[in-house]
Amino acid sequence: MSTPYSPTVMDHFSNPRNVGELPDANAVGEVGNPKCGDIMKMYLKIEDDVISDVRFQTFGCGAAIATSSIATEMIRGKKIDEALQLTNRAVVEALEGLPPIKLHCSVLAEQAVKSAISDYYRRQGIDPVPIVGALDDECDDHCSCGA
Amino acid sequence: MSTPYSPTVMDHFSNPRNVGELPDANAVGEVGNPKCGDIMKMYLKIEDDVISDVRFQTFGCGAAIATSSIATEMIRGKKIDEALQLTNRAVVEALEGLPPIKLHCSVLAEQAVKSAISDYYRRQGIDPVPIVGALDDECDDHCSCGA
Amino acid sequence: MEQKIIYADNAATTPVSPSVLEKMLPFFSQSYGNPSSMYSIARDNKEAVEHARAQIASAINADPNEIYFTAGGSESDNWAIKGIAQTQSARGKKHLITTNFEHHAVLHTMEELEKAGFEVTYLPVNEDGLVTAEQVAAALRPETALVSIMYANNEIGTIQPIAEIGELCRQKGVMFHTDAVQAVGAIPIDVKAEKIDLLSMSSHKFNGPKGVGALYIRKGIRPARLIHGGGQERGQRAGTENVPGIVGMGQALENAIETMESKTAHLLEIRDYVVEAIEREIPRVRLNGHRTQRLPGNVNVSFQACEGESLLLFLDMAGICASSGSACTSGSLDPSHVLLAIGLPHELAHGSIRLTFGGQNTLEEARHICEELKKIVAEVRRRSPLWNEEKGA
Amino acid sequence: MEQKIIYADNAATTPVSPSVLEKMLPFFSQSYGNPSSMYSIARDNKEAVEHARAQIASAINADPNEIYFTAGGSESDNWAIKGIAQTQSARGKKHLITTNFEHHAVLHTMEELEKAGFEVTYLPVNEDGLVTAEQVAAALRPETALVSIMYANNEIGTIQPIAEIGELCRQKGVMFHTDAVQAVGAIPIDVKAEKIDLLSMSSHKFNGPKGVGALYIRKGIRPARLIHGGGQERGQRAGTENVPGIVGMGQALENAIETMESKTAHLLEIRDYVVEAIEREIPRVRLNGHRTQRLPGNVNVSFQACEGESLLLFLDMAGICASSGSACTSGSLDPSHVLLAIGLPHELAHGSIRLTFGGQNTLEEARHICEELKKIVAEVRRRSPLWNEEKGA
Ligand SMILES: Cc1ncc(COP(=O)(O)O)c(C=O)c1O
Ligand SMILES: Cc1ncc(COP(=O)(O)O)c(C=O)c1O
Repeated sequence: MSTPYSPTVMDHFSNPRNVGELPDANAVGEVGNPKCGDIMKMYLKIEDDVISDVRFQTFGCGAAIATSSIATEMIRGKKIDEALQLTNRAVVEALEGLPPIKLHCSVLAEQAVKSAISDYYRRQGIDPVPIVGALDDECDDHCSCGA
Repeated sequence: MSTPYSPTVMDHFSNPRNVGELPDANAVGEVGNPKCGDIMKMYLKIEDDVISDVRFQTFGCGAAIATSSIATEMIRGKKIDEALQLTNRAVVEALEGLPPIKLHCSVLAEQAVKSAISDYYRRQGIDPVPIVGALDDECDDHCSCGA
Repeated sequence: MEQKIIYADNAATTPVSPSVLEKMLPFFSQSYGNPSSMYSIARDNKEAVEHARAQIASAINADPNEIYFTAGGSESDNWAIKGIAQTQSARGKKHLITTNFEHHAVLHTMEELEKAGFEVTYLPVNEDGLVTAEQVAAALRPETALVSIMYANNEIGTIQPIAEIGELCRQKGVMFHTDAVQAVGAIPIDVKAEKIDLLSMSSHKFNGPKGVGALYIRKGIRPARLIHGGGQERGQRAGTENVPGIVGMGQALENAIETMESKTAHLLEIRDYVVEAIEREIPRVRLNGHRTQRLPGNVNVSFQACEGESLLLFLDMAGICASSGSACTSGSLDPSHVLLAIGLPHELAHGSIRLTFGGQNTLEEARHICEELKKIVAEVRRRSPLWNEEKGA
Repeated sequence: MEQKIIYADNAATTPVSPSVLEKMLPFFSQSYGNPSSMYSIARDNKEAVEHARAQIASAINADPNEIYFTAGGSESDNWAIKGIAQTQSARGKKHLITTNFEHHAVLHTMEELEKAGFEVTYLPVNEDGLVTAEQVAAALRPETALVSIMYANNEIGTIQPIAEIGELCRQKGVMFHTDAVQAVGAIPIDVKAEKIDLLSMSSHKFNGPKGVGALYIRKGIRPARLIHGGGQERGQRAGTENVPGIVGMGQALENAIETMESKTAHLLEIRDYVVEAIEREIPRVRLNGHRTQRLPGNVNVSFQACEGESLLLFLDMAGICASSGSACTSGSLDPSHVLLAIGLPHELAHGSIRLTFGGQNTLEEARHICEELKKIVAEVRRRSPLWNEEKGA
């Protein structure tokens, strides 16, 4: 498999934005699993319904790193309900495309954001499902980058 | 199939000795058939048990032409019983070898000589079989040059 | 031997054109990465392979993802026929239709399938070397798995009514494969218009390198694999891609398509000259195959009372490369099955010569061949016991 | 990119050496005749093919007529396994033995045969990536048709006890095939001494061209054909001979044998340096495969909490070509079946890097790779949620 990543993907892979842990995060989500070869962990600091800070850590391929990175950029400073509008399609567009077999990485990024926001509600004793929707923890369907 | 014929074979193919008909032949033999792609016709003039003249005509491949040609050389001037000693092996040696799939052509040459000599005896009312041996008219076993 | 060689055996194989070789060269020692690899230097190779795939697809009006690279025409034929036979027999379809004058890559594959329990109908060709769609229609059965009929014959060059057969098969819902090894790059082919489901080709027949070919498989069709292993060729044909070979094949076919019109005119001039000259100058000859419905570069003639290997040896001494249907040159016990299929007696089949011309041949060369041939045939007949009878008759 | 490229993926493919390419060149556009033809210019090609056959035979102590040319390692594996399976099953033998960490050309062929009713025993390899003759002995049955065990593994380079397995199989009267695609040209092989019945090889793994390979078939053994058609390769493998490819393969293997001793010393120096440097400089790494019983040029390491494609992308940016067992680079849903077979957890299998060195690599390059790798692993771990846990643990 050659890696015809767009320059934007390679930019986000080489210089990922917002990498690392966020010690004072009040919302942490993790999706994927080591079996699949992709794990995304998303740390948010949410103040007054606004995502004031964000970090990620990702174990995964170039597309996984790049989708995580751009997703953090796309939700930083946004209101929760705006962040929940983030679709994997928007992530792919912002990256100027992904190889077909890597599309699921963008799904993973969307899910990581939702997982973190769910955590935020859960910490407040609010059931996240009516707000965020049910999250697919399993990645059976699109496990790994392979096609 | 490439044709790694020896120079001697090519010499006899290019300049065959004793080609043609022999109008005053008193012994004519023909072996092979058009189906197989090889026909050798041998004309002998026998005087006092000696082969005083010989000609051949051959429809066949390079090896067929060369074996006929050299066989005529090998029996010309020989006594009948000497000519009957001619073996296909001797023909092959005289030609400095033949490709394995062409070895049957040398058998055909030996048979053509024997067939002509049989004809000689037959014309005199003598059963040739005790002298010449039985001849295999069919070439089923080694039909054609192919392997 | 400082003699100039005249190569008139382009149906056997062709030289790689210098412009094609030039395109191939960087992929041996410089751009050598495995196209399936991650890194940038392999990516160029991947792109080169995909470019070649597009070149080949466009040559026959296919989509690039309908082209699968193989090691040549024989592999393509084997894959198409065994692969469809396997998948169709799973649905109870175990009948195959072909002709009795296909290339051995098709015929021997069919015979192998007969041993495995398939039934094969070998349609006879007429004395011109042609089959009809009606013959195919009459042979079709509910359990017919595949019709495989060659586009153009490799010995006598006759071109089959492929579009009619394709139309029939599509209507009846039967798979249609054509061995187009001799046709691709020589005459126009349109797999969509002609309703072809699978088509075999081989690079070295159109001035590309040896050892590479392709199988066109129409979208939606999936023959069982012949070579299992790695995920190359979208999982359908395993093996590290022969990058230089594939690049050469693509370029060679693009060249062939671009020059087809002018080359065809040139070849027709040569072919018609040669046929006319031989028929005029040499007695008792027979043109084998249809007079006009044949490949532009193909001449196949039988000379009564002559054996083909002898003719070839003399031609070779004169610096002329040709081939023959004689058993001596076929490597089998019988003379050309193609010539027997069009009804030639054994003797005439043994006495055939095939001259196949290519873009590099000139009319001057054709003239020289005819002159030499006249002398050679006379000499071979002088040696032949059959010519006596012939004269006598 | 004016950066110097360091190619450390010689197990994937190798560049054609200039001296090999030089030998091939005349056979594209000058000596292009079909080796099966009659005329003189084709005869040179026939001789060139036979010379290459002799070169290859002598490299593994076989007879030239035991060597059959193919389109590569995958075809050789498919032919050997399906061919023997077919002939042996006619005698009621429908059991096959292999290992669980073969190349896909063997494994997927075995799976295909399972669908066709064969039973296959997949011997597990130990954590070093080795099987034993005792395991084979225990798996043998009266109806065992074939044992197929690779000579050296393509990912972790471990070398199997082939002579012992060959001895056992010969004693028991069972056919023994070995996929030696990674071993030929790299380590000494003697098919007679090691009692090998069939052996697959591929030219592009030892600085020969892509798209050509060979199958050694011991005299007296006759697997069913995979590609039916013309009489090439003594009737056993149809298709116009890839003359330049065959010539290149023969020359490349002759070169490899001649330089094997000095090259091995050079590769061992590089390999041992790299393993030592990585283990010293980078925490939490694991060398995959046996430490010494492995190909001289093979290094395979897993880095905890790292994903392989990320490592490869960074290496590529640094101009270093390597490969990985990560699913992202395998084209399949799972990470390397080889690494799982030696017991690695998925995470470590995803996080592996294979560096395979060739004659053109230098110790200087190896040093540079290790320095880069240290920085790259640190950066990838900085991004990894698993490395947190790792540190915490
Ligand atoms: C061990 C092994 N077997 C078989 C093959 C297949 O060889 P090829 O790609 O030349 O068909 C390879 C290499 O890809 C290999 O490493
Ligand atoms: C009609 C036809 N089919 C198939 C083949 C086989 O092609 P290849 O020799 O490239 O395998 C040939 C040529 O040899 C051919 O002329």
